[in-house]
Amino acid sequence: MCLGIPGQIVAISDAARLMAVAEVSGVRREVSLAPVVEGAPEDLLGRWALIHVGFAMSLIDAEEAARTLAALRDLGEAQETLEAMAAGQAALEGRA
Amino acid sequence: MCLGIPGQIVAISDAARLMAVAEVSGVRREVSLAPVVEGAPEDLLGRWALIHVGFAMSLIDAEEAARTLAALRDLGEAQETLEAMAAGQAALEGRA
Amino acid sequence: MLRDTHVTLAHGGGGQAMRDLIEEVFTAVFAPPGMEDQARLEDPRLTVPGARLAMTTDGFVVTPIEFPGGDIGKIAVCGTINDLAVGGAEPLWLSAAFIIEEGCEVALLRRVVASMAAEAQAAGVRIVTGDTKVVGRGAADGLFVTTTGVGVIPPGRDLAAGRIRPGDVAIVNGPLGDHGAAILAARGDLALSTDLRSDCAALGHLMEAVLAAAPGVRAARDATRGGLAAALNEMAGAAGVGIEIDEAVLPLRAEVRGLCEILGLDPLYLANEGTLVLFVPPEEAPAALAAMQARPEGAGAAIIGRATETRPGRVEMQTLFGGRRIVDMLVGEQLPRIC
Amino acid sequence: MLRDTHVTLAHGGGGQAMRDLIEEVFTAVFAPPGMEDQARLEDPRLTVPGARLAMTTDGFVVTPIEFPGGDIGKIAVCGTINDLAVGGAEPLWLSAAFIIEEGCEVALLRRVVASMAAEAQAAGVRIVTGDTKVVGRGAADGLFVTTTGVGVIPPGRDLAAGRIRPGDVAIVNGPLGDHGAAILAARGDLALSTDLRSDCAALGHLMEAVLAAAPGVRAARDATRGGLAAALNEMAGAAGVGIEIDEAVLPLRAEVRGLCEILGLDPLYLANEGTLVLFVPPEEAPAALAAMQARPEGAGAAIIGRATETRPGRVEMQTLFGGRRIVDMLVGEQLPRIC
Amino acid sequence: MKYAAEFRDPTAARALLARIAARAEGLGATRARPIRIMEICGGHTHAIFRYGLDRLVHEGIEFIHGPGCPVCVLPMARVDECIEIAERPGVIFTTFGDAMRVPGRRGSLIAARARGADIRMVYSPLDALELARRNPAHEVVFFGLGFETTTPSTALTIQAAAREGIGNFSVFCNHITVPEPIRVLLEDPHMVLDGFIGPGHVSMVIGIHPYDFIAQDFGKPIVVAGFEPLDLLQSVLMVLDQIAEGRAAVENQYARVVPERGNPVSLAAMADVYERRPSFEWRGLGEIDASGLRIRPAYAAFDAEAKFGVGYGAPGRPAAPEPEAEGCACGAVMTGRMKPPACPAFGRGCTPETPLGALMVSSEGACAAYWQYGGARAAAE
Amino acid sequence: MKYAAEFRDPTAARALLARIAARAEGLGATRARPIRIMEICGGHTHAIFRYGLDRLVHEGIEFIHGPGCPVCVLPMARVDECIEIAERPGVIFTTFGDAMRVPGRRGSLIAARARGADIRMVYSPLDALELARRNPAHEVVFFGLGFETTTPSTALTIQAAAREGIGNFSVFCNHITVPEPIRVLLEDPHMVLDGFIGPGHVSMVIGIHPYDFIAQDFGKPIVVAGFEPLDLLQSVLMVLDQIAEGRAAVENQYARVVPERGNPVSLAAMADVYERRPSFEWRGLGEIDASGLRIRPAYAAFDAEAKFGVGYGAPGRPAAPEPEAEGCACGAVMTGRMKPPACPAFGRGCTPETPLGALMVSSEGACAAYWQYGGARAAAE
Ligand code: SF4
Ligand code: SF4
Ligand SMILES: [Mg+2]
Ligand SMILES: [Mg+2]
Ligand SMILES: [Mg+2]
Ligand SMILES: [Mg+2]
Ligand SMILES: [Mg+2]
Ligand SMILES: [Mg+2]
Ligand SMILES: [Mg+2]
Ligand SMILES: [Mg+2]
Ligand SMILES: [Mg+2]
Ligand SMILES: [Mg+2]
Repeated sequence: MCLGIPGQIVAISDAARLMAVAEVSGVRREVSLAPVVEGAPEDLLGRWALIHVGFAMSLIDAEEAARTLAALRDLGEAQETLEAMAAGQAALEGRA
Repeated sequence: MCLGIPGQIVAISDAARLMAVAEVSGVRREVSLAPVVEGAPEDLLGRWALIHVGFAMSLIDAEEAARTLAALRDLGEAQETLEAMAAGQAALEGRA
Repeated sequence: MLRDTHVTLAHGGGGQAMRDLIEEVFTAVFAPPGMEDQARLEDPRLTVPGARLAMTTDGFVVTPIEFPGGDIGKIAVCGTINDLAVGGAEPLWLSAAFIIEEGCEVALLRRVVASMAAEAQAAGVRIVTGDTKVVGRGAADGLFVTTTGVGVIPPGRDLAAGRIRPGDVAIVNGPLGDHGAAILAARGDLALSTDLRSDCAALGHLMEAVLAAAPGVRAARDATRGGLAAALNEMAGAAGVGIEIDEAVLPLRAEVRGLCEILGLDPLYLANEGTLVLFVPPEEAPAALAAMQARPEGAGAAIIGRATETRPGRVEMQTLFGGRRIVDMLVGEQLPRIC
Repeated sequence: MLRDTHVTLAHGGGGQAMRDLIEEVFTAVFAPPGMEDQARLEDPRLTVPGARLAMTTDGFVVTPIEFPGGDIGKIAVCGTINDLAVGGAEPLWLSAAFIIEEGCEVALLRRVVASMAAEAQAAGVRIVTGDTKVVGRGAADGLFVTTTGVGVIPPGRDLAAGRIRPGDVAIVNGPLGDHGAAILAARGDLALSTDLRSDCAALGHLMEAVLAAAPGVRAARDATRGGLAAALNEMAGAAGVGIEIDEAVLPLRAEVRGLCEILGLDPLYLANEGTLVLFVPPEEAPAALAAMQARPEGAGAAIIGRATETRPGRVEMQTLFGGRRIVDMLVGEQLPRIC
Repeated sequence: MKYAAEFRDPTAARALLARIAARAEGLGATRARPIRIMEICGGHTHAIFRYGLDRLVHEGIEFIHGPGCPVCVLPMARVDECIEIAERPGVIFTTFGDAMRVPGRRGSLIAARARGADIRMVYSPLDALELARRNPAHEVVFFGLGFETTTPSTALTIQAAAREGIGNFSVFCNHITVPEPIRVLLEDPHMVLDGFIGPGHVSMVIGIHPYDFIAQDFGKPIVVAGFEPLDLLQSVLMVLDQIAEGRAAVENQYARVVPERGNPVSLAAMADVYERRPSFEWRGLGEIDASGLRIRPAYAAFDAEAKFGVGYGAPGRPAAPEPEAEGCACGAVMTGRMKPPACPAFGRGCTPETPLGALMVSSEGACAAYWQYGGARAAAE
Repeated sequence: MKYAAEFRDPTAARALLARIAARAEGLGATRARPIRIMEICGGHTHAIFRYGLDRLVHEGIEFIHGPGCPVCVLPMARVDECIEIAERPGVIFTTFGDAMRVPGRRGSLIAARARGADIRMVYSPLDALELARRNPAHEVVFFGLGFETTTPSTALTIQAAAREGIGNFSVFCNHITVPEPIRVLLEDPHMVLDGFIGPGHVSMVIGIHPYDFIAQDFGKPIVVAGFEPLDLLQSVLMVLDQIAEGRAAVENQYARVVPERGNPVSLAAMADVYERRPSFEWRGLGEIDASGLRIRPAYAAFDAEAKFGVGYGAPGRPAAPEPEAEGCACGAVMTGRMKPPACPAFGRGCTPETPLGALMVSSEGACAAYWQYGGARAAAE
């Protein structure tokens, strides 16, 4: 399933071999930064990456994530308004 | 302790490789006849040999064994006579 | 006198070495009554008219032998106490049989034995008889412990899965999957590290407290191997009811969730060693929940669902996302899914 | 439905495969009472005033799993019955916990289980609860079985090694070392073949017959690991008496002698699985011996020695050759001596 | 869990479901004449069932479960070869847990382990390499399995082994690529698909352009999607939008993870270590041209096929692909022509305990997912 | 048991004991000034204690237990080398059970097995060779241990391996010879021995003439004896007869098994496979010239010392023999100058469970035999 999971780079364990510690909900695992490192490995501390089979395969683009989420949130808010309206309507009808 | 034990050759298991079955009190084990075979392995069927670490190391010389035993038996009989005499003597003395 | 630092086959051979091992490592700590081949026991509760004797056994094979939150000895005592307790029995006596791999550290054995003795004492149970066997290197995985428990079920008490009725409320005493997740991480072959600890605990006192507060408890199970899913399926099958649980209220630690995401596992199937699920009539549910929450081993207790009339024998879950799915028995072993 | 011919880890994983294995292989044959996590038991003998409960456990790890004269299941049932019986207890119930190595044949499990059920039935004992665990290939040696027995000691009965007095007569129920010798040969790594069969047998009925004929029996032990030597040393130590046995009257099969000669072993240290040694006051010795000899599992019974006042705690043997030697506990394991 | 929990919000889901329903209605989709969207990736299939999306979306939307589970499509012959290698004395055979249950002619890796082969589950090819460092007297073989998502990790591991000169490590390479089977599906005259959900984790490596042919050559919309339920629903909506607007394009719903051109380091490592095989067998689909990778001769020292003389080209290896098991309808299910419960074997001869076909093997196979989450049995009741 | 039980008849024993007593009296032997007869062989030591002969013979006869237990005299360094070999990956190390408990500097083979080494007990070197046939991926090493009785079996096994071309079998050779240490004992100025019981099973291979020097050069009687109690008593009597008659000859009590010139096949195999080492270390006795055998270069492929680079001449091997353990009196006991219970360590620091010296290691060691059969403790009570 190409199981990939967002994890945060919390430590550099072996800079020469580009190895770091990634954390997912408190679970830590050593991963290779090879696919995502460009400058010094330390620069990635605190960054989130998509972790797959022990490699940080892709850095997560926080802005893109926020953009997608914002769109979804807008949808959700619109939906809540709709639902509230529907509930109000139903209540009115029930009272009638 | 160079544990060696008299066993009887009861079967030839692999004539080409000089392997036979030796039996000690009903316990059977494959042994090599290499040290003791001269003619055909089958000639040794029924013979007794000194068995050590899976080899028939020496054929037992039945005549020599009988000779040693006879000497020991003679000693034993002499001893029994002596013991009987001693017992008789003791009995006589006890009665006295 | 036992001089060896590691167990050898001699310690299982029936000779002096074995006697030394047994006397110094085991009986010195367990202090069983007498030194005959069998313990000889009496308890007034057993002779009360209508009382029944309860007996259960489990083998324990956990790897690693010591892990965050416990060790094989602690599980061996707790697991068997729990199997008695979930039937409403008051645990009285345990036996403990050890199968030890040649090369096992004597110091490890001492730690395991101390852990068993402490756990038994805390639970008010005596380890009355035992056995040790030593097998050659490679013929066992360090140490296996089999415990058997004998307890007494007071007259009139009858917990049984078959008694669960539609409408009964399902309660667990704490977070799910801690043991399975902690063990998986502790094993090290997946190189995952966490702060998780096994939930390993004896639940005899908890069960007594719940039964005092909610005498109508229908049935209880400890959700060990196969996790909550196995316990619920077994109960649904035995009672001929459906069971519905709600994903949103399942108590789950963040790290257990994380580990499951990383390895493609389902926490409903992770093993527990100190987690029970019980069914109570709805009117007693608040009392049962409160009685649990009043004890440390029930601090995380939660109502997680209920028995239903629909789909007898089936367990279903309302997903967080608003869908429904069947929670079946595990097929085969749960394997990490990665690629 | 169980389709596999070999056990895999899935059969221990807590899911459907495990349920199938347990139901089809174990509970279908043992037919335990109920399917809760613990057996719930009653027996009128337990509530007789003065009756005591006896409890004992043993792990069984024999290699090979099946051997001439028995299998691990038969020993697991007989051994635990015997540990109850030698204390004067009437065996009532057994638990059985299986630790199974991945790859174990299901057909082998079925044979072992059938053998246990048959042996238990013949002995009048019920297997009331059990457990199965599966461990990875290489983490166990095929199959381990741990049984725990519960029995009842009738009021007034008190067999204990500490009760042996100087002058008491030592009796064994049959030839020594058959099990140890048969197993050694059956293992095959020394490439020895014999017609020997293990003496594996349940001795509950034998003990009842002896106790009926000779109620003054002081103590009994089954001479398992460590052989007759271990049992006698243990008894001499507990009673503070000397024990003297006579090599000339020890029941020993020719093949056991032969195997011991070949491998430099001492038959006094070979294991038995259906051989007990008991001490009776001299006046009851003929009755005890006759009661044994009247049963098939005591047909080879013999008086082998007696307790003495001299050298308390020490076991000595009058040798065939007229000398005397100390029969000590085994030091370490008994290893073949060859070179 | 950051970047995961946020994408599971039920309120947003309801909104997406409402928009999807509206679009479906607008397009005239009905249960009898649905819009068929293939999620290519097994991970997506799994998420659809785990969250019950198939039952939540408008009844005019039908999910067709594609061939994107590398475990499901692994052919018998390759499993047999795994076991052949694993049973060699001195070999430690390492694999992801996913592959343990896949049946070969001589049973699965689980069965081989039960027979005594030293087979270990690892989380990463790096763990296999570490085993090789620690067991110099053994040959450690890693079962390289997976699509483009996983392929770079194996390539990077082989490069590391070569750099360190580790002589007792090799990879049994079964890496396959996503675009080729999609082309095969699209070329099928019985093709019934209206659009695709693209595997986001594959695109995080290869980017989105390898799918251009789907839109350009076959005129079908494709949206590269993330794995959370909102990702999937949003992607479904994006596909429907394209259909409604008469467009066919490659769109990227998963921009937080997927760069348009993929990951250059991973692509370089793959190009360095692997070359395309002329063809590779897929369970249920047969041989597909240029759909598999093999290790280049320069890295032959790390190629288990070369080291052990097994695999394509080995003497005695049957040339033709394994025929599908009798009564197995995997091909029809995988190409969207049949739903799993319609297969005559489903739940009878074929269950996750005793899988007959590819799609029952992995929990990401469509049939297994139907089974596990009760879609089928609940429907049957 | 034929050829065994007959030689255990108590009546004949009483007769022999009476004759021995008469001879001892005639020679004026007393407990304080005994006639000291060394049984060279550990098998004889064992039989003496098993049947209680030491307590049955006239008090003027004292058995001195010689160095003829190959297990007792195995030096620490060789045990260490066994373990070094056994711990190599891929090695199956095979040995007679006898050697399992002998302590080296890193503990015994039992301890090494408990630490994980693959060490197996066999009954015959042929069984080790069979293991090699069945485990072609492993190197099977046989621990060749013993005197001339056992040496031919190892030689014949090596010849068989060479004939069959079995490449994964080798022998770690520790075979030693009986005559050389006897000469060392006899050359000792503190020597107190009056005669010898010769090891019958050694002579069944080498015949009786290798002992000629004992009679001819040192004027001591020696009788080659069988292993049953009557054999031993008869041999004692024959030694006493020689003393009484003022003779010193090599006599053969064990003619049913021992041919005067030994076994030609065995002698030829030994000559083919082995050559003498310049010297070899004996525990408790130190280095003895020409007392050990090694595998000839022609059979180097079967020589574990050559294959693994261990043993005499290996880099880093200490040249000097191991000093005796602190407080150990084995040298004095083995040369007949001290009885085991007189050793300050006996039963205190040194027991069969935790042997300090060589003679407590094997149940054929004098100290172990004293301990096991209670001679010492019974005497102490
Ligand atoms: S049910 Fe089995 S045989 Fe049928 S399509 Fe699914 S996997 Fe293939
Ligand atoms: S008691 Fe121990 S130290 Fe003393 S001589 Fe005997 S073996 Fe050596
Ligand atoms: Mg239980
Ligand atoms: Mg349990
Ligand atoms: Mg339970
Ligand atoms: Mg026991
Ligand atoms: Mg819990
Ligand atoms: Mg017991
Ligand atoms: Mg027992
Ligand atoms: Mg017992
Ligand atoms: Mg259980
Ligand atoms: Mg018997």
